[in-house]
Amino acid sequence: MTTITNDVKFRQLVSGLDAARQRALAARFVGHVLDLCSDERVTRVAQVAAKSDASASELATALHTARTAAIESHNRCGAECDWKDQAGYFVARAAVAAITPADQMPGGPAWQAAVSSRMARTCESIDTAAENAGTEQDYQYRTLAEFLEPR
Amino acid sequence: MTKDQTIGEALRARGVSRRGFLKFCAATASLMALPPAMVPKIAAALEKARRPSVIWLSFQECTGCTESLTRSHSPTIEDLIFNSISLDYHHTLQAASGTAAEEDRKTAMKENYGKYLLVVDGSIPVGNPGFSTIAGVSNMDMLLETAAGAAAIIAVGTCAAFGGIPYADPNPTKARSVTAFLKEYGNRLPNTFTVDETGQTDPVDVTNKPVINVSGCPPIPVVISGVLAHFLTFGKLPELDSLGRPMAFYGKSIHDRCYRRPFYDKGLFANSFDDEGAKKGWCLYKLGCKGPTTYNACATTKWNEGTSFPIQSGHPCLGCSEPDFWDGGGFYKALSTPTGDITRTAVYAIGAGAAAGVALGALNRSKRAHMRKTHSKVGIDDLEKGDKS
Amino acid sequence: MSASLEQGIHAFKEQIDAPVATFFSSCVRCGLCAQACLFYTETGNPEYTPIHKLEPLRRVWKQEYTFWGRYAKAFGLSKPVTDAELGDWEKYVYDSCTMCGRCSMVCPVGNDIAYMIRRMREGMAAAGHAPEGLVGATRRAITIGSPMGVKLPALQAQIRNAEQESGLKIPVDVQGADYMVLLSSMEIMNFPEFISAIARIFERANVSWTISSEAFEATNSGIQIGVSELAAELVQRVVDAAEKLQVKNVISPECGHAYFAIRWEGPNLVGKAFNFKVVHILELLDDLRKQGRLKVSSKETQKLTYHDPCQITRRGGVAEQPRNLLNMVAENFVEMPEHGTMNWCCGAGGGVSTNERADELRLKAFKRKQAQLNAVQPDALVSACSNCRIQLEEGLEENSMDIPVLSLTETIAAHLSDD
Amino acid sequence: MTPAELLMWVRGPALQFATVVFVVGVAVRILEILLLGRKPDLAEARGSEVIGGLRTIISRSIPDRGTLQRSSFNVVAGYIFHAGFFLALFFFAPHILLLHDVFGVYWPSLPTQFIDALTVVSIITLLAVLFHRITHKVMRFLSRPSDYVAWLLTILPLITGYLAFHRVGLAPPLLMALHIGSVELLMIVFPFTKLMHAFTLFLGRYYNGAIAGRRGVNA
Repeated sequence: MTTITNDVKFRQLVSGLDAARQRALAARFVGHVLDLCSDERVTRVAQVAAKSDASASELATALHTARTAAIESHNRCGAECDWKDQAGYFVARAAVAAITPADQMPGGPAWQAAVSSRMARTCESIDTAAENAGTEQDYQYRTLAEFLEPR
Repeated sequence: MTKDQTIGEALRARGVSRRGFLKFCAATASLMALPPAMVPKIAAALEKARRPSVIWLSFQECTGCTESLTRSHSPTIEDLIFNSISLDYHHTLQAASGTAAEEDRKTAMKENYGKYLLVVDGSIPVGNPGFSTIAGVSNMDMLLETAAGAAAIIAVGTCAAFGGIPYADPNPTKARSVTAFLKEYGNRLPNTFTVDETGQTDPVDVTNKPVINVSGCPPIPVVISGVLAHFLTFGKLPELDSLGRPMAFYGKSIHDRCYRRPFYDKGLFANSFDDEGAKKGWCLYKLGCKGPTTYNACATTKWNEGTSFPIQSGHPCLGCSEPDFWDGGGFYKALSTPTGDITRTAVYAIGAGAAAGVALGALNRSKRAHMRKTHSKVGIDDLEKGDKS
Repeated sequence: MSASLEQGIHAFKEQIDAPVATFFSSCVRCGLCAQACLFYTETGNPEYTPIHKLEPLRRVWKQEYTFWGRYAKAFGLSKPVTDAELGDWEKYVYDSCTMCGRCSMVCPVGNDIAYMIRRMREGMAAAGHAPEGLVGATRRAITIGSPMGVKLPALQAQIRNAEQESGLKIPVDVQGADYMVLLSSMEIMNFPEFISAIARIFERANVSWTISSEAFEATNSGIQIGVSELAAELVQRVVDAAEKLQVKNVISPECGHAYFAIRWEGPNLVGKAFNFKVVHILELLDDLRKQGRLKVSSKETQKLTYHDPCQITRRGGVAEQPRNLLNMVAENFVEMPEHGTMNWCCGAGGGVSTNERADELRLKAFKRKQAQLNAVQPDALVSACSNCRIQLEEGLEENSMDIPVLSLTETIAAHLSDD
Repeated sequence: MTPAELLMWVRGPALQFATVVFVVGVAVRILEILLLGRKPDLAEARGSEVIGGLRTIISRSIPDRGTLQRSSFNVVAGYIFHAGFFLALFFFAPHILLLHDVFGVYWPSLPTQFIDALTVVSIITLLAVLFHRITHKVMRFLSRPSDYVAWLLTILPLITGYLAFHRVGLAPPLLMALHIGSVELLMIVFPFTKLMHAFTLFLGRYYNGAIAGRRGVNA
């Protein structure tokens, strides 16, 4: 099983996948950080992303819901920041990335979902001051590795 | 020429042909802006009109009006009129003098009581009866006395019409125009009133005696003859404007009829009396021409039998047929320009304004400096009002 | 001493200067400024006419600084400014004004109304009539260092994240660097990709830069609320950090009022000229482009248009740089009608977005931007202010317009050439 | 008081009084403004304040396309009656004569029929401007009594000037007196109303342009 140790390789492998597989992989990334987001709409979007046989219209509506959820969870500029909410915002953004058609998402849905998920985890670390640097990244590397060579 | 001849007889006696007479009536009709159809009517009326008795009283005047009206080189229209009227009293022209002259006047008044025309030139000083008298009789009394029997009064010249030069500021003699005098003293009894001599039985209130103002300093000769002809033909006064002047002659302003008007419209003006503009006959507005606000017939009828008129000879119109033209702020300054020295005033005002401005500005600065000095720092806790819960 | 009417009037009197007096003397009440203000055009409410928002300040000027006004006041003929009136005026001076300066560009007699609103807020705040949201944000900015309460650990976490993502080291507290980068809280929280974007750009263009751990906050809610002392304190922190690190330039990030606060108001607030230059990120990127140190290997193909943040373009003077950069990185860049220095505001600047009471009005004002966008129908909208981006995203979402809003810097970073 | 005497009074003492009030008033107002001064700007300049300021004094006379579209009436009507008022004031022959009396300078005049027509157009435009101020919700909302006073004082000289030129209605000296009197009224009230913008707009535009010019923006 190939082990991935740095982002350059990780990004290479991920963007090499076709749209459907990227969406499936992205869904797993989002799934891992789903607990950080209290908005159940995002959960539903993650499920649709995970469904390999999801219809185009299903995906489109899910994308719309995801976008609305992401924007609604914006932190008000100048308002007291709540990193827990902010984590939820990044999970929603990860869901948006996962569900967006490959050609419209620069860098590819999987990679963007990965990035947003890591940011969600960072927000959690800021909120709880827990030391979890790199944990999300390692999970993503392992997930990719398993994804490429299923046992 | 005897007194009871008609005008027609008098003219024929002087060898004026029927055609000449008709030509005169046509000219008068056109002057009076009457339709040509009126010519035969004027001719018939003048033919049999008795020569009117005219009493000419000269009060505070310079005899300029008489000079202008009686000047005639060739047998002109004025000449025919003057010879066709019986000028019973004119102390400059009549041969008689002293008490004899006064006798003539009294007899003319008695004989033509109610029908004679009273021509007045010169203003009437009311400051003191002694300022201007004729044969010991003050102008005031003489006017009151003579006006009683007059059919109408013709105030000839700006002095009689509006007060003229005697009336000009400061008006030492308290001169009055005929109209003003009558309005003020019309119902007074002349001191010279004697019941029987003049056939007057009781004093006549002359306040509302009809007056025609033939203003101008002097007025245009043909205007007087036009007015007389109109009176003889129609037996009543011609149409008058708001200042009592015959509309036919004073209806239009010089400016409206001025031959230099196109230059005014194009903005071409003479800036001095001998500059290029003046030589080219441009508009004299900048040299104080009062044409725009002066009503008279100079620009059309012109003077000296149509030879010229002031503007044509290169001099701005003085506005002599208008009231108070002497006090118009200077003949060589346009009527619309300031009379005083505005520039000097403006300069003083700038000085005063600057001083006041600097003072008030300094006040502003010190007030704001004080505000900034007593500025109390606004900290983070000073953003809520004390009472705000 | 707590806020009060006297404090407010006192502050008004301090703020009157020759320009303010000139402007109040010149206004002929022609209403042209209303036609230039999106809060009027989108609501049709004449009360939002810009010059009307200054009415209390005008009366203070008239009663205190003109002979005729003082005279009338002495005889009780003038209408004094009351606390209730200042309360009413909150919705004009704060809720419906972003200080975008568009009215100042159209006034036929040259009145700089935004200049006066900024001064009037000094009195409003001192009188205790600043909106709650802004007061909170300013308190956090002064006490914690960021209007949103972003502390250093949060920044450090985002920096670690950016380092992972870009694979580059983010220099913090590097003595003697050429450029000290400031970040707005919104970027640190909502758009952390900005940090990795500038890291990769600066690395490719080998720019020596750093972030100061003592003064990383770019925003300045002091100038938004209208309290110069607090604004000065915030600026002083940046000056101290810059002088301590002996940097030659301070970079103002993709934030509108932050640039205005440090670049144009900064020196006047702290009372002395800076011994470093203040550069907007777009100015630096354009300089790098000119020097050939910033090259892209690919271009955006989708149809792009650019929203000029008011404090950066109209009131900041950074107008051509974004165009030069966009022409470099986009194949199909089209301008919106009435762009550049005459651009319409997004509706959220000048503290309006921080003011909850103004939410409904803010989204209604967005309709003006919607009209501009409808005229161009872009595939994506690029801008250079994170607060604008939030407002634009919310506005587009509200009107179900599916247009992604991109940061110009991040877009450039995405197309950086690898050689 | 006969019309001639009224005219003499209006050309004499009244004009002196009006000149004093006007000049002192304007001087005081301008100095009250200027002496408040402006703090020097310490921010490093990108462009020149002076060039920016002078440039805006001219450029602000040209409305931007958006303003022209949204407030075309204000712009067009404004230009017409201002142009009409100033052309009549500075290029009508008798006015040039008057100004020569005060400033001692001559310049060519425009044909009177042109000025006459222009005055009529200006009067009609000013009436339309009043209608617009009353009916347009923003302008009605903003308007104060002094706006209507200023409007009246602006239209009166044009109307009385037209009548005085054509000498219709009343005796010419009276018409002339009314015309000069209406100008004096305008001069007396001038420093106390928005008419001051005739002077302060240059200062205002300069400040606007300078503030923006320093930042490299053409205001």
